[in-house]
Order: sequence, then C-alpha cells, then structure tokens
Amino acid sequence: MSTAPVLSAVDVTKHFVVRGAVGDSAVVRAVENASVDLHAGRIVAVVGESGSGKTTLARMLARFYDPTAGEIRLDGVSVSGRPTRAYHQDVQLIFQDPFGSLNPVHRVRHNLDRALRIHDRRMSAAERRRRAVELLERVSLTPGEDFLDKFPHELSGGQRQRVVIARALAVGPKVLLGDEPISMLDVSIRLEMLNLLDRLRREDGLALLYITHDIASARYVCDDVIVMYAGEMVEGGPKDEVIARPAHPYTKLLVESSPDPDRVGTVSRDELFDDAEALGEPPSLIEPPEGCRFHPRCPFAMERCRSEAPPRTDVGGGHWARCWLHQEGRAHEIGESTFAAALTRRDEQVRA
Amino acid sequence: MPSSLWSNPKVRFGLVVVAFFTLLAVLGPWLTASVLGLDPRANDISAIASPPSAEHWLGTTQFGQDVLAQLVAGARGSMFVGVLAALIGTALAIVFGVTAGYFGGTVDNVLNFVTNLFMVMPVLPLIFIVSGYLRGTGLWMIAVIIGVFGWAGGARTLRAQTLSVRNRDFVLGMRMLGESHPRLIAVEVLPHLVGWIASMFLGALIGGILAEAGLAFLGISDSGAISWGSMIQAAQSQSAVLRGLWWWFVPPGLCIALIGTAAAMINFGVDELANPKLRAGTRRVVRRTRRVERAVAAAEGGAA
Amino acid sequence: MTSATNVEVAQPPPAAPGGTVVPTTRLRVPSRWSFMLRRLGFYLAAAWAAITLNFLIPRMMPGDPSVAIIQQLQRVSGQQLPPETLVSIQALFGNPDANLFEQYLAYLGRLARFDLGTSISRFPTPVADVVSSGLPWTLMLVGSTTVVAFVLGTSLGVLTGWKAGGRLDAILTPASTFISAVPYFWVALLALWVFGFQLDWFPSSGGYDPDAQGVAFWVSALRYGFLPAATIVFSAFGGWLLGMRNMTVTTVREDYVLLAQAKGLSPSRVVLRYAARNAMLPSFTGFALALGGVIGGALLTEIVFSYPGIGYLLYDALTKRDYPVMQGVFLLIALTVLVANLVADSVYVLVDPRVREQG
Amino acid sequence: MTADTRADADRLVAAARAGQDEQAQADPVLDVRDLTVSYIGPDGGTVACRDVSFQLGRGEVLGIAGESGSGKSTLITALTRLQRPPATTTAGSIVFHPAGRPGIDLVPLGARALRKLRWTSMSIVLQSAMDALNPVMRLGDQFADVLRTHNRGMDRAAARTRTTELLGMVGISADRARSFPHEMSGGMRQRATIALALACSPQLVVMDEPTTAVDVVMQRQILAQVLRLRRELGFAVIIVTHDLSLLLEVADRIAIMYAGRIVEIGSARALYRSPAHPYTRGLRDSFPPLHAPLTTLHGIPGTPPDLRRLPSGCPFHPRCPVAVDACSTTPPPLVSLPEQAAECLLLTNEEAS
Repeated sequence: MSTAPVLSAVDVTKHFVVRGAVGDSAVVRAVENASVDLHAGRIVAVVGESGSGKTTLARMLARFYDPTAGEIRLDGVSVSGRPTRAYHQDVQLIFQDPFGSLNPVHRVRHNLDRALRIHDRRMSAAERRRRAVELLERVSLTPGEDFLDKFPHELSGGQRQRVVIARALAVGPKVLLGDEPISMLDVSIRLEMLNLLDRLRREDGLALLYITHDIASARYVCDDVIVMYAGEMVEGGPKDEVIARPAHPYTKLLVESSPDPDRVGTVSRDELFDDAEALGEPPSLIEPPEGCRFHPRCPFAMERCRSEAPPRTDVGGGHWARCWLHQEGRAHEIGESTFAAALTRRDEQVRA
Repeated sequence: MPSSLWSNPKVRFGLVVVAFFTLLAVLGPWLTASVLGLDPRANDISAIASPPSAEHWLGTTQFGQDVLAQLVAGARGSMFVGVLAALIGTALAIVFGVTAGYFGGTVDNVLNFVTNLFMVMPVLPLIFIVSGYLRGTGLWMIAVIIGVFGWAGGARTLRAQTLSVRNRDFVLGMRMLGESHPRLIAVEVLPHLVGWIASMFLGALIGGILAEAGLAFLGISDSGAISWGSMIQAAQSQSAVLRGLWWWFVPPGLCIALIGTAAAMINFGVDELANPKLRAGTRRVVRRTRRVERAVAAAEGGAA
Repeated sequence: MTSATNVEVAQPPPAAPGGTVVPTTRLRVPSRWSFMLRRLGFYLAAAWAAITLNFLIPRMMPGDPSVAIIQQLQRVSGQQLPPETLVSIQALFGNPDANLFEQYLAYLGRLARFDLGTSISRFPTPVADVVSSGLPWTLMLVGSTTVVAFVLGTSLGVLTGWKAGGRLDAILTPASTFISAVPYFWVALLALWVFGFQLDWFPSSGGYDPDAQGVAFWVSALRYGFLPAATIVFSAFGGWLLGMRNMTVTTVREDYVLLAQAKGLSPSRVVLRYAARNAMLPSFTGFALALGGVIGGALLTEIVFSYPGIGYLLYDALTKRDYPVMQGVFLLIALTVLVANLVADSVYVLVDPRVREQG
Repeated sequence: MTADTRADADRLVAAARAGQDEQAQADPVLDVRDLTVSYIGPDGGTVACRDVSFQLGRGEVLGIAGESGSGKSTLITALTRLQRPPATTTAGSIVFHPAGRPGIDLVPLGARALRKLRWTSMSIVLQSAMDALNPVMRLGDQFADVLRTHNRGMDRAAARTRTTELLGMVGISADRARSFPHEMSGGMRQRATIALALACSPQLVVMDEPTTAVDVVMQRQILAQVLRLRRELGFAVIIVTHDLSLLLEVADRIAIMYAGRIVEIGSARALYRSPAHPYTRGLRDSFPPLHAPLTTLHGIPGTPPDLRRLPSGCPFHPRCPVAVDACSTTPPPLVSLPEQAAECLLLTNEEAS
C-alpha cells in the first residue's frame, strides 16, 4: 500500500480481568498482538466467530477500551493519553443493533442535531437543519425532511441503521468502524446497507473496518480480509486470495462451513455434510492452548504447534498466515482435501 | 404512552383515587370548614361517641369531635408526610441508584454497599427509635426521617435500570459524538427511568403514609397534628375497639388502604405496559381469544 | 412498598458494567461457597454498621440522652446510682468527658459482655434480660407467620399466575392488592373487634394464660397467639402473592416452559418443576425488603394485642422514654433480621445453581 | 372458507406433491391444509398465517424461509399446538399420520390427547438452547423427565442409560448429564436440545431457527448430526429460518413465506436455479456468493407489509421489481410448475402468452 494508513492498530492486546468471589480473578485474553491498517477509500473486513476478539478489536479502535499492550495510531500518531473527544471527530463506530443504538425517546432530529452541534458549536439552528436533511439524503433516506421528526420505532431496522450511519457522518469522520452492522437486519435489506458503505468509501474516501462473522458478506464489500480465531489474527490478505486459497487451516474450516448456494445441485447433500460432525469448539480465552491456539482442532497439527506460537509468514501478494505448515514446507496439504475429510483421516490414523 | 396508560383500567382507577385524595388534602379542610362548618378539633359535648347521623355523617369521637372533619384534616396530615417523605426518598434513590448504575466501578461498589446496608437494616424499627428520641418534633421531621431511611429499595431498582440503560448502545453512541456525562444522564438515561421513578414515588408515598401511621399509632408522631394514624391511635387509646366505636377507627384505615391500593394499581398497570409478557396474561386478552376459539369451534361443529 | 417487589420482577438481571463486558463463551462462575463467603462478609459488615448506628444514634440526638437516662434512673431508684451502672450508661449512651473513639471502644467492650444498660421502667432489671424475655415470643410469632405467609402467598401466586386471566386471578389479585396496602395494626384492630369482642372467640390481649401450667400453658399460648398470627399472615401474604403472580406470568412465557409443555409433561409437573422453581428465585432477592415490612408490621400488631414480644416492649419503652430498652430492642431486631437474610441467601444458593454476583 | 381458496389449496397441495418423491407422496407424515392463525386484538383479529397448506413426507426435510414478520414462527407454534392467547387457529387442519395408523387432526384435539402425542410423535427444537433448557435443572433430569413421562415403566437407571445414549448421538459425553445448562457452551447446549428432541423417537422434529444462535462451524456440525440421525432414525424435519442460503444446502424442499402465506414451495434445487416468484428470486439474491464472480446485488428494497394493513392484490406488489398494474388489484392464483408451485400473476400471463 503506497499511502499511509489513516488508522492503525499496532500489536494491540487486550486482557480483561474477571473478578470472581473473594479475591480470585481470571484473565480473559480477548485479543493478542493484533495489527490492522485502515486506508482511506478501502474496506478491511475482520472475520471471526463469537469470542474471536473481533468486537474487542473494534472497541479498542473506537477507544472504548485502552489496549493492555500495543498502540492505536491515528494518522501515524499514537493516540494513547490523548482525549477521546477529539479522536471521535475522526473515528466513529456503527453498532450491531440499530434498535439499541438510537434512543427510543428521541426523534431522528435530536440525534443529528446534537452531533452537528457538538461538532461545530457555531453552526446556526437553520444551518444544522439543512445539514441534517443533507445527511439523511446522503444515506438514501429521501426526502430527508420526512424523516427528521420520526421516532426510531416508526422506522424499519434498515432505516434505523441508516440514521445511525448519518449520525456518525455528522461529525465528519475519516474512519467508520462497523461492528456487525448488518447482522441484526432482515436478510433482504442487508446488501443495500453494504452497498451504502461501499458508496461512502468510494465517494467520501472513508476508511472502513467491517467486522463480521459472515465471510460471504465480507467478500461482497471489502478489499482485504483478516481472519481472527480465539483472540489472534491467523490470516489476512486480498479477499479472493484468502477465500479461494486459504493459507491457514482455520480459514479453510470457516470457508467450508459457510453456506454457499452455488454448491446446490452440484454436490449432494450427504457429501456436503459428511464428516462435518466433529469440528469441535473454540477454546476458552481464560486458559487458551499453548502454541497455536487452533492446534487442538487442527488436523495438520504437529508437535511444534503445541508449544510454539507460529510466526507470520508472507505467502505473496500481501497474503499472510500464521501457521507452522508454511515453515515446515507442508502448506500444500491445506488445499488437498476438505477440512472435515482431513479431520476424519487424522482420526483414523490416530486409531490405527 | 400517556394515552395507553389511561386506557388501562387499573391505572385509571389508581389515578382517579390518588387525584381524589390529593384534592382532598389540598382543598378538603377548607371545604369542611366553610361549606359544612365543621372544625376537626371542636368538641360537640351534645354528641359524644355517637354513631353516624345526619348531623355527623361519620359519627363523632369519644371527645365529640366530628370523624368526617378529622378524616379530611387527617388526609392533609398523612398526604403531607407521604409526599414529603416520598420526595426526599425518591431524590436520594435517584442520587444513589443512578450515580451507582451510570458510573459503575468503584463509585458503584461504594454506593451499592451503602444501599445494601440500608436494605437489610430494619428501617421501620430504626425510624421508630429515632422518632422516639425526637418525639413531638412535628410532621416535617417525621417525613424527613422516613425519607432519609426509606430509599434503599428504590435505589436498588434504579441502579439496575440505569445499568441496563447505560449499557445500551445509544448511550455509547451519543458519548462517541462528544456528549458530556451530565448531559448523557439527563437527556439519554433519565427519560427511560421516568416510569420507574414515578412508580417508586408512588411506592414511597404509600410507604410514608403507612410509616407515619405506625409512628402515630406508637404515639411518637406529632401529637398536635391530625393524621389518619393519629385518629386510629386516639381510637385505640380510648378503647374504641372494646366499646365498638367502629366508625372512629374504620374510616381512616380504609382511606390508607384505598390510597395504597390505588398506588399499587398504577404500578401494576405500568408493569403490564412495560412488560409484554404480563400484558399477554391480562384477563381481557385471554377472554377475547377464548371467545374467538369457541366461535370457531361452534362454526366448525355447525358445518359438520 | 409493594412496588419495589413488582418492579424487581419485570426486569432481567442487570448486565455487567460497560467497561468489563467480556466477549467469551465461557466465564469462570464463582462457586456457591465463595458466593456464601461474600454474603457472610457483607452481613458481618452490616452487623458492624448496625452496632455502630446504635452507638451513634443517642450521641447524635439533641440534648444529652445519657444525662437524661442517669437522672431518670436516679429518680426511679430514689438513690445515687452505683458507679458501675454510671460507667455502663455513659459507655452506651455517651460520655461528654471522653473522645468519640474512646467511647466507641468502651461501647464495644460493653456489648461484648452483653451489657445493654439498665432499664429505666423496670429498674434495676438489665436491658439484656428485658429484651430476651420478649424475644422468644416475637421469634415464634414472626418466624412462623413469615413462613406461613410466604408458603401461602407463593403457592397462591403460582396458581393465579399460571391461570392468569382466569377466575381465581380476577378475585385474588385485586384482593391482594388491597390487603397488602392495609396497615397491619388496623387489620389487628378489626380482628380484635370482630373476633375478640363481638364474637368472643379469642382472648383479646396477652400471650398466654397466666394461670395455666404445663401442657395447658402451651395450649393457651396457641390460643392467645392465633389472632396476632392470623393478622400478620393475612396482611403479609398479599405481597408475596402479587410478586409471585407477576413473576409466574412472566416465567410461563419463557421458552423452557414452552418446551416443557411441548414435551407433553403433565401440567402439574410443568408448573412446579419448570415455572414455579424459576419464578420463585426473585422472591429470595426481594426477601430483605419484604422482611423489613413484616417486622415493622408485626411490632405494631403485638401492641394491639398486648402480646408480650419485642414490639410490646418497644411500645412500652417508647411511652415511658426507656431509651436503654429502645436501643436494645433495635440492636436485637437488626441482628435478627441480618441472620434471617443470611438464611434466605443460603436457601437461594441451594435453589439457583447460577449464583449470581451481587454486592 | 370460500370455495375458491379451498380449490387453490388443493391445487397447491397437488403442485407441492409434484416436487416430492413418490414415497413421500404415498406416505405423508403431516398434512396441513388451509391453516389460518390470527392474533386476537381489541379490534378483531390480525391474520398472521393465511391458508397455509403443505404436505411433509416421512423422513423429508422441509425448509421454511421468510423475513421477520412473515408468519413462520406463528406457523411453528400453530403446528405444534403451542400457541397461547392472543394467538389462535381460526381455520384449517393439521393432520398428523402416525406410522401405520389413521391420521389425527391436531387442531380440535383436547389437551390430554395432545399430551400423549407430544414428543413421541412430534418434538421441537427452539432457537436458543439457553432459553429452552430449564436453568435450575440438571441436563440429565430434563431428559429423565420426558423419558419417564412417556414411558411409565422406565426406571431411573434405564432413563440414565438412555440419556447417555442420546447424548452420545450428538457427541456429548455422559458426564455432562450432571451439568446445569449454564455450565455448557452454546454449541453443546444446542446439540443437547437436539438429543432431547429425539428422546422419544418422534416421527417429526420441528426446528425453529436451530442454529441462529451458534457460529457457522458449529452450525455445520449440528446440521451434519441432524442429517445423519435423520438417515438412521427416519424422522422428518421442518426447519424454519431466515437463512435461505443455509436451507438450500440442507432441505429437500423449501417453502417461502411472505405476509403469512406460502408464496412458493418446491425442491431446493428448483428454488435456487429457477425461482418462480419474484420474492423468492429477491431472497435468493440477498445472499452474496462465496466463490462465484461478484456482481452488485440489491436484495429486496422496502419493508415487509404491516399484517394489519395488507396491500390489496398481491401483498408483495409494492416491493416487486416486475409488478404490473393488475398485481395491485388481483390476488395472484397458485400456479403449478414441474418442480414447484408459486402464487404470482405473472406466471399465468407467461403461460397464456
């Protein structure tokens, strides 16, 4: 990437301390050494299951939490210790639940008006109104006038999420962080929301982070995709590279587990689901596995995976993965069969 | 919301009763004095402990005082203590509960600990003791004591509510725009608590009336003031029960029960509106559905 | 204060504070034992607070209670008080010559020896003896009625909640709303008037027949205690019923009850093992608040029936300005209530495997 | 019930059969006709499910897809007779055919008779296992509960053995029977509720969004188990979900619901390759592909209609990209095609032209 990133997370780690009764406490290792660069006009997707740390990462980037280690940089400058108020003029987060992110007691107008007013104290009331209508139309709520006086309950889920985006745009940010912005919406309107995000980055040059569990929607809208597993980034790169040729066994598992209607009719149902019975579950983040966090579920796991965390290996074209297979010259094995089949084969070998 | 509140029969009943007693407390004494010409303290020597009659609609006490006039004067005394105690208690509950719930962390730990202490402390006996030391200090002081000791339950509810509101994304969303904490509390959080605060106020109102009645009954309220509790206490001390002067002690108790029921009804109705699961369980919904079911069954039966 | 229980009912448990939301599937859940230890710690702190409050109240009051007490004691005894009694009174009710910290230590020392001072109205009986004479009566009365009212109110609450919208609900729910708003002592007066005087079924005052011995004494205690007990049960059960009714209505619409019905279990099994078990849980967390109301009401009820318990002692002490007995009664009630709450918490831990964190 | 809609329903059933294999046609396990469910309010009823008809073959997997408010959840509670006021079934029949015995209409069935059929004939899996399992009962007790209710002769030890067996079928170790629901992970809880659903060997398992609360990997794992168990035990499955892309992979046939009606029903392959209803097409195009070349997709603009104020004619016409004038006035007829049936006016025109 030739341009400098607008916002980056550099080796950020987040540990939460959960306090139990009488003094005993546990550390939840939610995010470990994660790095991401967001560039103007580009969309990066972070894909992972619940508990993979993707939301924690977004919330660190939104500075709701401070990282336990590592730093967040805005325009190349570390933001640690700087006021969050100024920071949020540049970075805004869109929440997952449009029902929760608008106060039901306030009209649409209140949300936009406050945002504009806080952003620029000198702006006149008439000017704010004009800007509010403009913002609403920017997110395809036309005519904007009609929406100003509506309460959130008078809007559909998609309209609500559009208002939330308009509110975020009101402060004129450079970066939008979307934390599963479409997962609570009806399937039929999700794509239009992604199309809107896409338009914003094209027309306004916003840098976008798109957090999702749905790898197909990530592919639809983003440029680069990063896969997280159990608090760690395991693979990243240009979206089609990562999805078509996963370089990490977990990415492969994720891609193969996601529904793909294109397979319908070409492969029988039994083939699609055979062997998929023992895919396992992500580990506890309180006592994560040593070495590679994926090794207990990985059909390719070696001795080394159990003890040493794998380094980041570049596999070309900006595509990278953290997996020992690349260091051991076994990377080709990932593509040779389905994950589930590899798992079955391993189990047979163990039994034999 | 206001219109749906009014359409709930429980709320409607409650509001009417509360409004009636509020009016009675404000205008009643003036009305009894000017219209009926009754003085609650005047002793009618010609009618000692007489049952209800045309002259004295609710009868008279052992001292020849008109029970109706006393009841109306008592409404003012009891309502005064109830309202003042509720104002103080609700204010304290908001300060403790909302602050603890909103800020969380150490602030919450400290405030919540204090709240829990007051929760498990037997508040009524505590009020009895303190009032015992301060006997005869007037209804004002009584109300203050009741309010100061009786806020914990409300604070706990408000804390839980504040917690759930402040964890909603819209608070975070507005914070991200740069809103200040005081403004977030006042504009984003508090409007969601209005229902709870109102219901708490009503609860505290009836709690205050009951507590004052208890104190009066123990003879440690303001001995000069007339309240429903002091009427019952006077009746008790003059052995009205033994002598069957029911018109003396039944009406004030009924008044307390009535306003208490009204407050509970309002809260009940508000709960139903706030909790759809409760609403689905109301008699109207169930009966309406059963009626349709029977009609369908009958039509099917007829067709077959 | 019925609203507080209703209010609790409609709400899900509060979420963790915003800053510490942990996005993980499994969290370490504190064990039952550590939960109980925490609660025990809290109640010890609360006991300390009650003891300290008891220390502070007379010292914060206008005038000087200790001087008043000493004067009164000298008047009733008609002589100079022995120095030991003087020291005791000053330790408990304030000593102008000592600083607050010294006074506090002296006060704690007195309490450790169960010295609560000397009663004025029953001079020279020690307060400890006075209050302990009333304690068993009140414990029996309040203990048994609380259990009966809880069981009765809760089971009727389950019934009305399960058949919400039915006939039972249409009668019991409004009736309970009314009953729970009635002052205890007024119910007591009505009961006394109707059953004590008009019908003459029960004795109108006292806790037992002073002439009875042995078995006859116990029978008389039951006969004398019936009306006060019935009053308390009558006044208290409505609150439990309402709370339980609303909680049951809410619980019945939970998925696990729906699934229990889908499983084809018998209605009684669905109600008892699925709906009621879960609907009951908030009753335990609301126990502290409810118990406070019952205790206050029970004290006043005792007075109406001249029942020889703590409440009557308190009334007696209030009218005779017997401050030492007043304070003794308060301390005793406070500590008893704390123990009762601890018991309620222990039961809660037994019935809910998901012991939650709460201060 | 008018004669017209009855005839429509018959045609729908006939059409639906077209997409089924011979065996299922001859031996249905469930036959739903003209099912209409209303929510009774102060101003009369709101119809949430209207004239729903379909047949389910023994061992078949039927998917029901639709947006929120399409009536799919209402349909589930009506099918399982679990509805509560204000919802009530106002018309239609749900005939359940136990193997080798005459069919029973569930709609007029009394509580006692229904209880006998429950779980032994038809069981249900709900969306969130956390909410569906009793939080204060151990897992094993929740199994024993239902096992011993429907088999009075079974003693505790036998129930324990059977529970171990059932949990084993979904890959859960026997010692988990001692666990409380909150002590298990989300995926394990959901698998446990599936094992629970199979406890009394039902012939039909109804699943309401069974994998919405779990991640994709666990979703695949769970569905793989369900499909294998279905093969081994022969129960039929109804899966309700908003995720059409998932249904396309899992179901034999799919019914698409819109505004309380089944607007299209047919084989999964037909619905994906050649959806007949514009709504089905829109729904299909709401899921971007994982591998195929990307094009800009638009989903279905607009929002589902308010059931209290349904548009005239075809309820989908205000959102329909290909609607013609007649769509706003004429209710669309049901049209049978070789592998599916759909309610759309345009299909008749095409046939005519």
